[in-house]
Amino acid sequence: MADNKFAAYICAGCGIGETLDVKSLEKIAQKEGKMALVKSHPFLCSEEGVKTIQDDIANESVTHICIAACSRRAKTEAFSFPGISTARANLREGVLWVVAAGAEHDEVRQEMAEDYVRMGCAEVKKMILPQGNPDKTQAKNILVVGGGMAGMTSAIEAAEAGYDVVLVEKSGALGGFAKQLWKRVPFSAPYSEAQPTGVEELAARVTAHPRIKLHLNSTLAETAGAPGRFMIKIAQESGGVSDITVGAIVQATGFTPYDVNKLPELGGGQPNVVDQAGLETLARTANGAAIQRADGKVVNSVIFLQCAGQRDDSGTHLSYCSGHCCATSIKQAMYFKDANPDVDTMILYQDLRVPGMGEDFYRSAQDKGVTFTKGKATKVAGNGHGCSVEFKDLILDELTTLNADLVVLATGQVSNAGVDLDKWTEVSTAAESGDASAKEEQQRLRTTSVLKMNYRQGPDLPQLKHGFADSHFICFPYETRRTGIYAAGPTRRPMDLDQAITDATGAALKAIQAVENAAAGRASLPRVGDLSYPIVRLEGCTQCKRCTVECPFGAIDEDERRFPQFNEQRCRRCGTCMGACPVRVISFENYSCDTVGMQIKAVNIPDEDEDKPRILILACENDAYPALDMAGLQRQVYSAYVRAVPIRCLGSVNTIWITDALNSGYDGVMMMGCKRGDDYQCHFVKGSEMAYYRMSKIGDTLTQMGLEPERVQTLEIAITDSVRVAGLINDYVKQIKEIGLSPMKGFG
Amino acid sequence: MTVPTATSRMILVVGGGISGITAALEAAECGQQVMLVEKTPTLGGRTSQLYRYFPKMCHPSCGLEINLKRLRGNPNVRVMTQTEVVAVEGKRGDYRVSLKLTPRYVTQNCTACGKCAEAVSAEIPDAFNYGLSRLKAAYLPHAMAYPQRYVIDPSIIATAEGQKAKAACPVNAIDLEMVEEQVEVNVGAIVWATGWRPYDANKIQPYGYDRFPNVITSLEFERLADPRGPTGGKLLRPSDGQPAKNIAFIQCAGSRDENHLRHCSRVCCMASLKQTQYVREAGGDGKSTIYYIDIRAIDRFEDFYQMVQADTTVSFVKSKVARIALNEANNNPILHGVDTEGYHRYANEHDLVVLAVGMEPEITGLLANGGLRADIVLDSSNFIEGCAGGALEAGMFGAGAAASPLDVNRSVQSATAASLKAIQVLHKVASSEVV
Amino acid sequence: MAKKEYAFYPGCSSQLKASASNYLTSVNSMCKTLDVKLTEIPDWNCCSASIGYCEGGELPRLAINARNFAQAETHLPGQDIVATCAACWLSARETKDRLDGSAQLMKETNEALAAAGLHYNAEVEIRHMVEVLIEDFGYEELKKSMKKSLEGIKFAGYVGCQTNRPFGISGESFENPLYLDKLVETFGGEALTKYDQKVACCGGALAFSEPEKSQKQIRDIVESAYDHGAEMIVTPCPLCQANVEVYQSEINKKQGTKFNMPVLYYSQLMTVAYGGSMKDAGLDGQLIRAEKLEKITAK
Amino acid sequence: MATNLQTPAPYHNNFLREVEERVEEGEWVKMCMQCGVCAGSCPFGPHWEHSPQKIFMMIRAGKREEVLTSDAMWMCTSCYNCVVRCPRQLPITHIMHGLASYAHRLGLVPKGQPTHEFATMFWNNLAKKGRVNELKLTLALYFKDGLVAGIKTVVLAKRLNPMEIFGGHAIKDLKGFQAIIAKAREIEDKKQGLTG
Repeated sequence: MADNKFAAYICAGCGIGETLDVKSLEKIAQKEGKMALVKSHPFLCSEEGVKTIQDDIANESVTHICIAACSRRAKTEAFSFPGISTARANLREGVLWVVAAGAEHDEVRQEMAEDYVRMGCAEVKKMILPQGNPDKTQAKNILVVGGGMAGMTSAIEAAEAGYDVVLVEKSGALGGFAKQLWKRVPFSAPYSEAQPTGVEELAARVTAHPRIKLHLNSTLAETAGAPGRFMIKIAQESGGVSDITVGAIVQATGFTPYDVNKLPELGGGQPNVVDQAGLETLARTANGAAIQRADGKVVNSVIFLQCAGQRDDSGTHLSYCSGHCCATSIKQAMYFKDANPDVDTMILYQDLRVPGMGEDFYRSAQDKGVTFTKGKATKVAGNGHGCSVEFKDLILDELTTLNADLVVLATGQVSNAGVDLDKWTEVSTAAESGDASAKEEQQRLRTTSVLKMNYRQGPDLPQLKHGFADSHFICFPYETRRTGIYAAGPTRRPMDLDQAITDATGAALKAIQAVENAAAGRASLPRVGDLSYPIVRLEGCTQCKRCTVECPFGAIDEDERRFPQFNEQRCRRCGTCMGACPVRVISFENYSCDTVGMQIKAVNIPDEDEDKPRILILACENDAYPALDMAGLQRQVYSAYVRAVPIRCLGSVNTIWITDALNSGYDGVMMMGCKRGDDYQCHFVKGSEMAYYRMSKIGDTLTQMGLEPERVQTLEIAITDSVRVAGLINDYVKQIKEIGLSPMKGFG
Repeated sequence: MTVPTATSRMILVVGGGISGITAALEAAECGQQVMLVEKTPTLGGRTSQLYRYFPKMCHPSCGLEINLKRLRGNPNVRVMTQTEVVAVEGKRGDYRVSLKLTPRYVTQNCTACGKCAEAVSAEIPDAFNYGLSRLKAAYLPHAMAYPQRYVIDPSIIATAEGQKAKAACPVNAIDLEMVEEQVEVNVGAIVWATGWRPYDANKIQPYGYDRFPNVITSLEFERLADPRGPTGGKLLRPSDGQPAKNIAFIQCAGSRDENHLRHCSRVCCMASLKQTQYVREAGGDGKSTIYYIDIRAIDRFEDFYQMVQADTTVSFVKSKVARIALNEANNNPILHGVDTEGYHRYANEHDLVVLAVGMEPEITGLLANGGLRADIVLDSSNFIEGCAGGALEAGMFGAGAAASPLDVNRSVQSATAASLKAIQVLHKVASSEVV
Repeated sequence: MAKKEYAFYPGCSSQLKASASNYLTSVNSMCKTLDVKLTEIPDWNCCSASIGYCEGGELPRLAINARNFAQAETHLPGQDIVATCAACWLSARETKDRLDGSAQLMKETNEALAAAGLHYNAEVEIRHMVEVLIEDFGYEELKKSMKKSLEGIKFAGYVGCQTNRPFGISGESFENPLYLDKLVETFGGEALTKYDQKVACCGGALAFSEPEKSQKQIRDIVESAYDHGAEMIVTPCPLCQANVEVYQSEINKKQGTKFNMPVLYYSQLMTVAYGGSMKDAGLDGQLIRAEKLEKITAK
Repeated sequence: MATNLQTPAPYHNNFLREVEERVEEGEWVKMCMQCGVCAGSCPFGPHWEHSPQKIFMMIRAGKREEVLTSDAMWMCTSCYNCVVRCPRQLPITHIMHGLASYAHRLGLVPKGQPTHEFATMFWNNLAKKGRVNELKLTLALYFKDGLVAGIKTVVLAKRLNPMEIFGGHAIKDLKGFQAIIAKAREIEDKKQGLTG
C-alpha cells in the first residue's frame, strides 16, 4: 500500500478548542499517529472546513483520514468522503460532554482526548477501502414457492415491477386455501358483507403474465447457492427435474388447519361437526341457497365455537390465537343469515377479536341477527338429529346445554414452514456421530422440508415460535435469518387474506431488494449497503468449524475438506465468524482483528503509581455506543478512565482483544451488548449470547494471568440506557479501584 | 433552504414516522429516488415516543437507530422536515405537489452544541413528552432527533430571546430572517404515511381526563416509563409526584364506541398489557388492573397475554368503566362500573388511571390544506383506503397507521407493500409495460 | 331588540296553581324583562312524562305529544314550541325525533290524530327555555338587563337529567355541563367549580313508588352541595326542584340530617337580578326560603 | 311468523324475535356487545337484580319468563345515563320502558310492583282530563299505601291549590284527546298481535 496517504483533522469547534489542548492533539496525531498531514480547524463540519479536507484529497492525494471531532454518529453527511477510508475520534460526545467540568479534571480529560486521537489514527492505519464482493451475481429473477393467495400476490407484484418470476406450486392448480372459500371477509368500507375471494381473477392474471413462469405439480428438490445465484432443482410430480438459477426466494407455502380429530371433546370427527374449512365446502355446495349438512339435512341452527384447540394453556393444543377466526365465523354465520334470516346462528366466544374495521363487520352480523355469547364450550356430543353443546355462559354465569343442527369449530392455522431447525441440528449432530437411526430420521426430515436448502444450518427457514417462520424484529418484519429468502402469508404468522396480501407484496419488494443488493455486492439489513465482506486466509485455517457453526445466518458452508466456504451474498457482516476464529484468519477490509486490536494497543497506559486506571469499553455500535453518545448529549458525567471502541456486534469480539488489553495493562474491560435470551435484541441474533459464552471460558485465562475475573464484565445495554450506562461505568471504576490496578502494567 | 429538484421518476413519501421512513428506505434500497417529507422538525414519529414494544419489551429507538443509519448512508433519499403537502395535481406517474416549508430558523451549520438553549430562558411545552414537561424555546426535539439540529420556536423569533439565541451561536447557524416557503415538486407516485394521533381524551367526558389530574393517556404513560422522559422513568402521579402503586388501565378509551371512534384501534390491548410490565418492573408493590371488553391479543401476542394473566400483580375486570369520580381528599380516581362476568358492581379507587386511547388517522392537515385529493378514498373512520379507480390505476397509496389502525410491525409491512406499489408506477410509466 | 314570540308549553306542574307555579311566575317576569312573548299552546295536553310508558305504550304517548305539535302548528304557525319543564321538553323532543325519523310511526301517529281531526306536519321545532336564553340571547345579551348582582351567594348548579340527557343543551357535555354555572356567574353569583352531583339523578320519576331509593339520591345531591359550600341549589327542572326541595324535611326527620338548602329555578335568579320583587320571582312559594335572595329583592 | 311464545328454546332466536317485533325499540337488543357500561351508569343499579345488559343477554338466551317478570325495568328513573354512554348507542331507557309496558300488557308484572302501580295511575289520571292533577295523584297514593309525600307542605306553600280536588285542570277537547289515544292504542295492539 505504498500510495496510501494518511491525514488527521482535528476540530476545535463545539468548545473543543476552549477545553482541550488542540496543539498537543495535533502533535500526537503527527508523532504517534504517524499521520502525514495534520490540520486543525475551528469549525471542521462547516462547508469551508470540509473543503480543506476535500482539497487535500484532491491535491495531496490523501486516501485515509482520521477526523477528531464529534461522534461517528454526528455530521455523517458532512464527513462522508466517497473512496476514502475514514475513522472518527470522538472528542465531543466521548470526552467533552461526559468528563466532569473544572480544571481539576483537565489532565485526565486531555489524556482521554489524546488516547482517542491515537486510537483513531491507529484504526485508520489498518483500514482498507471495501471494494465490494468481487463475484457479482447476475440473477435478478425471483422464485415464489406456493401458488396460494400470498404466493400469487408476491409473483404478480414482483412481475408488475418488472422482475421475472418463477412460481412453483405443489398442486395441479393455483389458488391454494383461498380457492376452498365460498367468500372472504371484506377488506374495504363498508365492511358489512362477505365478498367474492377474487382468487380466480388473480390466478388468471398470474397465468397470463408474460414475466411469470408457472411450475404446477412441482416442488423443490434442492436449494443451493446464495442471493443472486440460488441454484434450484424443481422436481415435477411426473419425475422430471429442471435446474434454474434465481436471485431471491419468497416462501408462501401457507398453512394447514389444525386437525379437528384432535378435539374429540368438542365433537371433532363427528358427522355434524365441521371445521371452518368444512363449512366453506358446505357453503360452496349450497352456492347461496340454504346450507345443508353432509347428510342433506337443511341446517336450521348452527353454533360456532371460537378458539377450538387454540389459546390453549394446557399444552395440549395450539397456545396461540390465529387471529382471523372470529371474523371468519362472523362471515360464515352470515352465509346462513343471508340465505335464510330464520336460521339460528350463535357464535360462542371468549374474546371477540375483530380488530380495526372488523368492528363494523361484527356490527353488521349482529344487525343480521347473528347472536354472540361470551362463554366457553365444555362438551359437544352428537345426538340423533344434531349436536348438543354444553357450555358456560360467562355473562349469565351458568352452565347450559343446547341443541343445534350443526357445530362449526374455529380451529387454528398450523404453518407449513417445513423442518424445525432445532430438531434438525439435534438429529444431524447425532447423525454425524454415526447414529444410524438419526441418519434415517435426518433423511425423513429432509423429505418433509419445503426448500431443501443444502445450508449447513439446515434445509428450511429458521422458525421463530410455534412453527412460524416469522421475523424476530418489530421494526423489521422482513429481517430474515436466511438472506434473500422471505416468508410470506400464514407460513410466517397466522393471518387472514387481507394481511397475507399485504405481507406478500412486502415480501416481493424485499426479494427485489435482495437481488439488487447481491448484484451490487452490498449487505442487506441491518448493515445495509456495507461493501465489506469476510475474507479468510485459508492457509491459516485449522478447520475447527467454529465459524460455520456459529454464523447466525448460515452463510458459511464447509467443503469436503471441512474448510469454510463463505457465501458472501448470504453474509450480513456481523463478524461473528471473526470473533469465533481462534487463529484470527477471518477479517473484513475495514473491520478486523487489527483495526480494533491496534486501537486497544494505541491507548497510553499510565504507570501503576499514577493511580489512573484504564478501562476498555467494547460497545455494540447499534445500542450501547449510541447510549454512550446520548449520555454525552444529556451531559451525563462518567469517568475519564474509560476508552470506548464501537464494534459491529459483541459476537465479533475476538478473545485476543481482551487478553491483549489485559496483557498491556488495562485494568478492566466492559463489554456492552444487547439483551440476550428468548427476547434477544441483537440484530445478529446471538452476538450477545456468544460473547457471554466466550467470556465464561476466559475465566481460566484470567486466573493464569493472575487476574481477578471481575476485570472482564459483560453487560446488556439498551439504547435507552444513557443514564444507566454512565452509572455502570462509574460503579465499575470504583470497583476496579477497590480491586486495585492491574499488575500487568509495564509488561505489555 | 435549498430544495432538491424532484422528477416524475421520484417517489414522494409523506410522513417521517416509522412507516414513512420504511417506505422511503425500502424504495431507495431498490435503487429508486425518494423524497421524504415530514411536517415536524424531526423524523421518528409516534414510535420514537414509545418506551418499549410488545411483546419483546425491546426499544423502538433501537430500530430508529438502524433506520437513521440506513438513511445517512443512502443518497437516494432526500429528507425535508417541517414540510407539509398543501396541494397535489396531475395524475399517476406525473404529480405536481406543492410543499409548504415552515422555517426552523437554524441552518445546516448547526452542530447541536446546545449554546442557544443555554442562552435562552423562555420555555415551551415539550411536545415529545406530550407537554408533561417543558423545554427551552431553542431546542433539540429529542435525543435521537434527525436531522440533529436545533429548532428555534416561532414564539421567540421577534423577541430579545431570539436575539440571545442568535448571539449565543458560535457557528452563526441561527437565521431569524427565515420565512415560510412554498415549492412545487414533480413526482411519479405518492405514499401517504401520515400516521395517527391519539384520540382526544377530553372528549371521553365520563372519564374526566380534563377534570382529574391522575387520569392520563397511555401515550403519556409511555413517557413516564421512559428513563429519558419527564420523570426519569419513574411512574409518578401528576397530582403530587408520588409513585403510582395501584394503576387502572381502561381499554377502548374512545375505540369501539360510536360516540367516538367506530373502529377498534387494535394496539391498545397489547399496549396496556405491556404497560402492566412497566408497573411490575418499577418494583415496589405496584399493582395493575385492566378493565376491558375483549382482550385482543392476536396471534403469538396471546403468549404475552397468558404471561400477564399469570402475573400476580395484574388483575382483569371484564367491564367498560361507566364513569370516574374523584376522591377529593387524595385526588384518587374512583372507577364505577359492573364486572359483566356474572354481574358484580364495583367502585374501585386507584391512584392513577391510564386511558388506552384509540388511534385516529392523522389526515386532518391534509384535508384542511387541500393536500388530500378527492380521488383518495377514506373508510368510515377516515383511514386512507387508496385511490379511486381501482388498484391498477392508482398512483397514491396509504401506508401504516394512516391506512389502518395497525401495530408497528404491521405498519412496516404495510409501508413496505406501499413502497412496491409506488415502484410499480414508476416502472410502468418508464417502460410503458402494460399488463 | 325585537320582540321574540314562542308557542309556550307550560306543562302540568308549571301551570297555574300547580307544584311548580313559582317556576311559571318567575319565567313570566323574566320574559317580560327580555321582551319575550309566550303564547300558551291552545288546549295543550300532558306529555305523559317518562312514567307514562307503562299503560301508555309507545304510539299513544307519541300521539298525545303530536297533538300538542298539531295544535301549535295550526294556531301559532311559525313559532317554536318552548317548554319550561324538562320532562315536557324531553317527551316532545323525543316524539319529534322519532316521528321525523320514521315514516311508519309518522303515518300511524297522524292516523291517530285524525280521530280528533288533527294533523302534524313536522314543521314545528321543540326547545327548552334554557336554549332560548343561551341560543337566542346569549350570556352577554342576558346580562344587559341586569339591575342587581347576585354577588356573595354561592350556588350549586344542579343540572340533573332531562335537560342534559340524551339531548342536552348544545355545546355542553353530559357529564359536566356548565350553562347553569355560566348563568350564575353572568349575574354576579358564585358557582361551585366542583359539584360532583351536578348531573346526578334525583330519582324524581320514582319519588312516589321507591321513596327510600330516590331520597338516597336527594340526600347525596344536597349533602354534596353543602360539602362544597353552596348556599343555594339552582336547577332548570321542576321535578328536580320539587323533589330536592320537598323531601329535605322528610330526610331530616328520617335520618336526623339538618338540611335546609333552598332550591331555586334559574328563572328566579334572573328575575331577582332583573330587579323583580319577591313575588315576581315566586320566592314566596319556596318551602325553604331563600333569604339571601329575598334580601337582594328588598334592596 | 310462527313464534312460539310459550316455550322459547334456550339461545334460539324466538324470544329475541318476539322482543324485536313487540317491544318498543326492541330491534336494538341484538346490537348489545355486553360491555356493561349501562349497568355501571344506572343510579338505581344497586337496587335491581338484572342490569340492562344482562336483561339483553337473557333475552338472547330465551329467558322469557325471567325477563318479563323482572323488576329491573321498573327501576328505571329515565335518567338516560346509559343511553348517552352506550358505545353502540342503544336507546336503553326506551327498551326498558318498552319491556315494562310489554310485561304489563301481558299481565306478567309481579303483584304490587309499586312503580307499576304508580305508572298506571299516572296514565289514568292524565287520560281522564288530558292533564295530570298532581293533588289527586298524590292523594290517591296517600290512600293507597299511606305515603306522605310532603304534599301538605306544598299546599301550605300555596303552590298547590287544594280547590284543585274539585274539578281542576282539564283540556277542552277531552273527547278528541281520548279518541286519539283509543285509535293509537288500537293500531299498536294490532302491531303487537295483542288484539283478541
